Amino acid sequence: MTWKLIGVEFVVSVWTIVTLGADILNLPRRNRLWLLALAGLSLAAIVLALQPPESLGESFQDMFVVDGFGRYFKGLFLVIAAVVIVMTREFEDRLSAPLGAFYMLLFTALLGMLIVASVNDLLLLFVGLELITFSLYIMTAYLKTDPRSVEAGMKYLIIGSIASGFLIYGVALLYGFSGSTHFPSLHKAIVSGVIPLSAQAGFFFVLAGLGFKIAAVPFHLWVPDVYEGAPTPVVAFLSVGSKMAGIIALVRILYGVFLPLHGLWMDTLAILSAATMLYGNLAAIVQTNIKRLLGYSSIGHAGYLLMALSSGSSLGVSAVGYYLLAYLVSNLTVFLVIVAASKTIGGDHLEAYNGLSKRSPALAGALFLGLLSLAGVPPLAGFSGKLLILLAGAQAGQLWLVTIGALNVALSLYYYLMIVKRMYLGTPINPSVIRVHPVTHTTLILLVLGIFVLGIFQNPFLQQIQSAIENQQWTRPQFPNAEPP
Amino acid sequence: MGELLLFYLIAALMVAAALSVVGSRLPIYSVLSLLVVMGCQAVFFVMLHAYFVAAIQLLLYAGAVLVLFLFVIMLLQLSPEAVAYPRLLSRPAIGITAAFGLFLILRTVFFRSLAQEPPLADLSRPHSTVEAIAHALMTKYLLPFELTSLLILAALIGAVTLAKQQASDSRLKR
Amino acid sequence: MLTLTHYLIVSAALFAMGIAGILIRRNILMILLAIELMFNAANLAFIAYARAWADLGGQIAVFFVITVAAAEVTVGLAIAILLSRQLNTLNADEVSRLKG
Amino acid sequence: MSSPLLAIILLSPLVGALIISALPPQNLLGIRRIAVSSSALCLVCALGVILSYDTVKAGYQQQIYLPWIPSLGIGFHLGVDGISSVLVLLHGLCAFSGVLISYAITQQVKEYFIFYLTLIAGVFGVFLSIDVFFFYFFYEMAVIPMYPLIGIWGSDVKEEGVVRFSKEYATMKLTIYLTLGAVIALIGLLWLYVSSGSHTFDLIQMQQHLDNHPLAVSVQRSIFLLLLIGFGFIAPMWPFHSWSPIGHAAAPSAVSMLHAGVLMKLGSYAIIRLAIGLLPEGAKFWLPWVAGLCVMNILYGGLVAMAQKDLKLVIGYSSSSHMGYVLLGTACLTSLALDGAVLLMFAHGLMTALAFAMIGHIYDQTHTRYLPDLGGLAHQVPFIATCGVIAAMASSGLPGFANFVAETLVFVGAWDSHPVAVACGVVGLVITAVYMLRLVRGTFFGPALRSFASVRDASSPFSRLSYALLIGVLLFIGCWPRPILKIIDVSAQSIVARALRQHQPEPEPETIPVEWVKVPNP
Amino acid sequence: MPDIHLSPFISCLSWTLLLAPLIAASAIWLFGIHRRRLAANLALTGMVTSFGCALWVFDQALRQHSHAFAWESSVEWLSVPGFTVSFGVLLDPLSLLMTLIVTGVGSLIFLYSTAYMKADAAFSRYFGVLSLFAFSMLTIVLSPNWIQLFIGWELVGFCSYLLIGHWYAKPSAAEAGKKAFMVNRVADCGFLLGILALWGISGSAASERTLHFHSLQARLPDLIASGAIPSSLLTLVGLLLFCGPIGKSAQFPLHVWLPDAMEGPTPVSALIHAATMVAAGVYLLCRSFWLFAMSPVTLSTIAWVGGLSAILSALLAVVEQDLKRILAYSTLSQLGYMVMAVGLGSPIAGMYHLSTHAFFKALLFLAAGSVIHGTHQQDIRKLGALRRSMPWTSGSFAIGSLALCGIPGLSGFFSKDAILVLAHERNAILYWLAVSTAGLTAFYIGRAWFVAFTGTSHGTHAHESPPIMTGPLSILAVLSIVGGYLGIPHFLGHPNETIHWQVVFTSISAAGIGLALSWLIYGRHWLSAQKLVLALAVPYSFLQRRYGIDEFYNAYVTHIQQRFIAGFCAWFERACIIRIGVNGIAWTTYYASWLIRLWQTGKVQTYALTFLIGVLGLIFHLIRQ
Repeated sequence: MTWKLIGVEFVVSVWTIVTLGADILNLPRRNRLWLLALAGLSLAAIVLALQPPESLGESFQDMFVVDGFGRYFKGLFLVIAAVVIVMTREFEDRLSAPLGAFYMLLFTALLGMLIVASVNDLLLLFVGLELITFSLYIMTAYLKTDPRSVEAGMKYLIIGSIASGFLIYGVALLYGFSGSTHFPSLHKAIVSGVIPLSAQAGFFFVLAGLGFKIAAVPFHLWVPDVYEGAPTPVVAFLSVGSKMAGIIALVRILYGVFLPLHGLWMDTLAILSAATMLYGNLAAIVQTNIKRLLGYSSIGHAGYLLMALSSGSSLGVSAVGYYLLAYLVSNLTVFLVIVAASKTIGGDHLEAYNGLSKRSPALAGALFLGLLSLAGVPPLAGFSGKLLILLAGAQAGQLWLVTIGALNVALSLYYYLMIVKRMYLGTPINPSVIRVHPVTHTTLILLVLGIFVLGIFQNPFLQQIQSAIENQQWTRPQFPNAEPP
Repeated sequence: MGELLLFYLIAALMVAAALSVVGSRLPIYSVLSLLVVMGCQAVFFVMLHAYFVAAIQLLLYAGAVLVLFLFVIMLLQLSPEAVAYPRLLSRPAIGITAAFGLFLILRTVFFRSLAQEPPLADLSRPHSTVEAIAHALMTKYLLPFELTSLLILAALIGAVTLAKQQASDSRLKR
Repeated sequence: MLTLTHYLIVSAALFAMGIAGILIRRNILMILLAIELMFNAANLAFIAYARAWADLGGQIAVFFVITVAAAEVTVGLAIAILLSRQLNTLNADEVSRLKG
Repeated sequence: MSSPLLAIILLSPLVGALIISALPPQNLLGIRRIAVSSSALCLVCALGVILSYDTVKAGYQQQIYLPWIPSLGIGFHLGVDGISSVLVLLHGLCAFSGVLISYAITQQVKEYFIFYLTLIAGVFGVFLSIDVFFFYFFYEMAVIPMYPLIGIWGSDVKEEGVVRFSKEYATMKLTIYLTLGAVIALIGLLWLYVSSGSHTFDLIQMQQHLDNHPLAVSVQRSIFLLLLIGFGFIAPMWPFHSWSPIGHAAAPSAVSMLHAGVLMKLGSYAIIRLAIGLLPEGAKFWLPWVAGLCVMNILYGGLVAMAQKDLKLVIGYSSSSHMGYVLLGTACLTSLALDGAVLLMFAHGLMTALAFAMIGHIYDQTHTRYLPDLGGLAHQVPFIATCGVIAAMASSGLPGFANFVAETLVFVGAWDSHPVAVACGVVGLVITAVYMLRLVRGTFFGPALRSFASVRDASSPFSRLSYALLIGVLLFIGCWPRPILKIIDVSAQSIVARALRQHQPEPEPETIPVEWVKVPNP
Repeated sequence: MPDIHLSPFISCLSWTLLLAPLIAASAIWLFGIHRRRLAANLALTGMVTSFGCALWVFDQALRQHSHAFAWESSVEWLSVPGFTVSFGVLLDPLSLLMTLIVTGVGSLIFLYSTAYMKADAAFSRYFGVLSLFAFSMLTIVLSPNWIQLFIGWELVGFCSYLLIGHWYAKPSAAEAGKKAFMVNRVADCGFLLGILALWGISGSAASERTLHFHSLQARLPDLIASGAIPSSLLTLVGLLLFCGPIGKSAQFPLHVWLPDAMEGPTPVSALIHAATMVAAGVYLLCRSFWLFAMSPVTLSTIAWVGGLSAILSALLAVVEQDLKRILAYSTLSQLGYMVMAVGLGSPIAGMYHLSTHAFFKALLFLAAGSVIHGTHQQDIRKLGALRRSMPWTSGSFAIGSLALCGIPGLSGFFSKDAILVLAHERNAILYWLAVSTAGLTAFYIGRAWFVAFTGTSHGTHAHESPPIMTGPLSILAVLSIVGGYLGIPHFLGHPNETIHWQVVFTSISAAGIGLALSWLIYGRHWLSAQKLVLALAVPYSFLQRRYGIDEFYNAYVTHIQQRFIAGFCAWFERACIIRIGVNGIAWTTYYASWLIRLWQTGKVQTYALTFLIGVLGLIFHLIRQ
């Protein structure tokens, strides 16, 4: 057991207490709390960066594994959390409940995500996921006086609990099949023997539980409501972090454990992917609330991720890694603009965005680029991600799925452009200039830079991802029954 | 043979109680029926040689969770739900059908995979002693164990923050 | 002969009844209660399999499930209280402001 | 070999856009000067490219190669052959004169030029890329700036004062339409990449690979169809043309110039370069159908143009009609017709840019484009009227203009394989003359109207420069087409030869490489 | 040609001949657009240079065996493998004759224009276009191949468009220009197809395809003889090619543009619409006569179209009141003669008539221009007694008219007689048609003369034109008189023919009857014109409506072409493609979105149910076996 390996998680879990305590003790002023939170993240980042590459390994009797793949995503989680903290800073005067608790919950959720990134055991996965969702349940309902926030929290909790129920029941069935919840032993059992129906059912239950996390059709219905009702920083965290955690869990399970059963889940995932893409992008068209619209859009993006997952190839996993990175940058840009703008423009209704370009060219420009990147337009980040995913899909021979995916690009462009249209062609109700805080401004500039860099210079990042998954067992095609006869 | 008989008896009681949880109009009955379910489950745990877990089940579930439920039900003074018989193609009807379908599928799945299930192992050595469990929790399962503590902490702080009255909020706000 | 499958089928029944309860009850508290049934079904399956494999893992899993269930009830009830405070109802059908 | 001309062409507008974005929005002079100088630099380099093109060596020249994503076989590979060098020149001309025409823009000038220069760079990128990935990259990059350009600086299409198509509608339709086309083509390209098994997006390597390992005929046909439809959207092939006239009509004139002048050529260029260049069997199967469709383009487009009353709609539909000739030339698989098609792209681009510039001037001065409202403008704007007559004549294929040479080549080249289509094409020239003369007659001729007494001509040499440039090149090429045709022909020959080469595809079924073999459901 | 000794200058001069007007035109457009004198001088210099070169070459040709004279020089204008087009100069008797007419008559008319257009605001533009026209016409005339011919063909059409619409402020002028261009376009459509078809059949196994006149002539007969080309295809080619002359030489039924073209300035009508451009069709027929001659069907079609055009236009001229339009119909009618001559098998007769017609019709037009210049009036009913006020003009008009009538001794007599003789030999019906036309010609030109130049003045103030206008008139009058003695047929290689006395007698009597009738009706008022009109009301109104052909075309253009066909396409575009197709898909998507939205009921149990059904869907296939 090497404690070095869980350094990042350790820092983050310490910081849950630090932020809570700092708030109670009123050490920094309320409006300085975000600096404390950022300090914790920086510490965690430093620890992550200092983890020597050769220290990779497994801990807690193989329950927790630190590998390149996990480290890559841990880095992304820290970035997400940092941006969410910047958002929270913008948002804090709209949060009536104590801020310290909010940051604490943010850190517990982050901890859950970090755990999930390194998970090697179904039970740990369950606990990690629950840690994320519980924090998010509470954060969703954090605007206590806003009925919509409370309603969103309620819905999220109920559907989330159902998903947890299915997940844990599935874990139970898988445990029954292999006698262990440990990934390697499960994998061994799968490779070596006949897989009973009960284990297959368990697998699909787990799939459903994770489908809830990543907002795949038909486990997605909570998404728009929660996105609309929850505080915007939470929505950002939810849409990027929570989804990413779900995807990582899926990768770990599908590729680390169930890859030999590719034939079992490939088509299922492909169908789910198609349904998810179509549903998300279609339903977004008629929306009038920007957060709700982004909720549907995030469903659409889940569809793309599923497409890459269903390919069953290392290219698919690389594509997932790249896509998530691109999605992270673009989506956080969009949400940061929403947070920064919503206070002045009054609400999340699309009409409030009329003429934004005249009120704040910077915000409008960032939102423009973020939305176009989400749509997948070159030379922005989203394009590269989508292209990799479509390529992975095509390489897996799923041309019908690629077709649907490609057509969805055009479909999604429509509703993203509807927002652009309002910003650039609409006339503002109130032509006053929107002022943007320097911190937000700097973050936006960094994110937009990221959008461009990811859209143009794909190779360094792609290589990073490829080397991160290089040493995974799933990239070594070594299964005995995978050999051609 | 006696064991089998006991099993069927407890199983019948458990299913009946569960039905009552799902179906009774008065919330308080549901909670109390759940208590029965918990009890039956504890019996099953004992039958499966999981003595410590059985105790935890009774203590934690029956002792803490259900009390909490009762407390909230009292607090909110719930009225009995209006009886509405599910009509054909209404959501409850479809729900019941789907749930029954789920049961049937699971049943079929279990029967079909009967041959591949592990047989109940011979428990010659006592394996589920408190000590063994404690050891496992403190070694192999230390990480999830610590995480659950954070989970509980988060849930508690969250619940407190959420459920607190507005007046107290203003005091916290600085 | 009492086999594993006996327990599993009971657990399946419990699980199905839990989900049925979620679907047919109107009161949000009752929905939370039904969710407990689902978790219990999983617990039963875990213990049964643990018995079959003579493995501690299943029993430990039940610990975690119970903890999570308890936490879930805590948060759920807190939100339910907020809900009844804000919307004056606990009827799940009436909590439908967010839609479309 | 490693001359930096292509890189300069591609980067100059981007750098211009970057500099402009750093300038304060009040500094109109600086913004315009930077736009003009960056596009002028492009034009000069484009001239350099075409002048230095070695017709003896042929093939791709001035290549620049940077490995980009080696693991996927993607490289940043620039190069021009005869066809693309001509189109680069076309784009350089249109872009430069478009920037000059853009002096009429007075609102949000900074943003306008940023988007405009991005558009210019995107189109250059398509013509210069010989890597399929970057081809597509720039292709879509060129589509998107159209949205704000039309949406913000465009104008509604009105009839009798009633808005027929709003600019919001036009720009949304255009963007979605073109993106749809692009993604359909993308499906084809990905399929091609995967099924060729070449693991490279590099056009040259892919071509070599496909020469050695030709795809199965059925696969070629399917992919060709996808590419044809996808690129046909922007070409624009009937019946996928309806975005173009309305888009042109709603766009500000400089954007219409670039759009009708160059952007539409991307489609046919892509069909020539990718579809025909890589999929000979598909070409043999589908091109006769294209020949049929382009008759619809020519006749139908012309007839619809005849019924329009908005000047820009007339030119818009005429563009879709004229692109029919380009498609006809493309569809024949003879080097003569292909030469004609490419030259027609060039000539039509200049002609239509001229027409849109002229209409833009009229619209700026009179605030109407509605034919019944106009008349007698030759009294006030003799220079613009001259340009109008020249555009009309060039468009209807008057000898002396490059259009005539190109159309003749298309007809001659297509005569053997598609005489009926050629006959329809010749009839199309009559239709063109009908609506162009109607346009000239209705706008410029007739008694002077009092309401237009204050209308100003383009009188300064600077404002006449773009017109003069376009007309000059049209006339020069029309009078002396030999040099440019020689450049086009060396590349057209090789494309046609490749497409007509008799492949003997091996009957082995194409297997799609999946990294893990599927395990059957246990 | 080895046996011909040509001066080494001929290359230089022949290119100068072709390019001088182009250089003049470019110079005018570039530098002279605001300098009137410079423009006029440039144009005149260009034209006279050309004429001088033409004369010099003519001199060279006369020193050789004239009919065997041939010289060609060309540059490759367009060259891609499989298709080479050269641009060059082909000088042989035929083109030389035509060149002399174009440049000679052209020079006179340029000179005349400097005075006639003096007051015009767009003086420079006029000369610029006129010079361009001269170049284009020479391009046709000197063309060694079909493509160059087509290029010139189109360019003259364009110049004609600009010159007809010279006074574009006048709606009728603008419309007339448009009409001329359009009608020619329709004809050229067939012409171009003909050229393409010709190109299609011109290839043989041994040699590349070509459109060169000489190569074709050398190759095609062999190909036909070998059976490589079916005769029906040849007929088709011939007929398609004939479409060009129908349009350019304004034969029935595409004659409608020429009368309207009189909206242009009168010198333009003289040069383009009488002497040169409209004759280009005839020139083309003569140039490739061998090609048309290979298909009897084509040839007889040509003859009949010509004959019918001759008589039908002559009839129209009878009822026309506008002086220039009378001359225009007369031109149509005379062109009909020429076309008929070619159709009947004698291109030389056609060219002969073309030459003499160029002289006397240019004369008539310039005289008419002089009248218009002097009176600002061109309705003959409002003119009268010009004989006294404009003696030079009247004299030239009289000479031109007599030449047109075919009065013996004047140029028209010889050339028309050649055609009548030909018709007499070949086709009786066409012969009698031609004879009637001759009578009608005499009648209508007599009518014009008697109404406009004799009788009483209608109060219009008339004055004689300046010498710079009357000078060209005089020269042309002389040419009209002596045109028959210049030996034009001989120059073209035709042996002298004996006079066919019977035909001569018939034609003279027809002309005499026509003149006498017009004198009786309009000179002596022996018969009342009004009464005649009343008596012949039905045919008169039919003629006044120009056989209804214009009405038919107008109805076709406005109702069928514009409203029905184009309107239908525009409707289809809006209703089907945009509304149903594109917007339909957009709306479908929108409503699909709206429908999907209904799923999001906002009730959490619906979500749970969906979840459950989703799980059932996932695991259902497990129990399918």
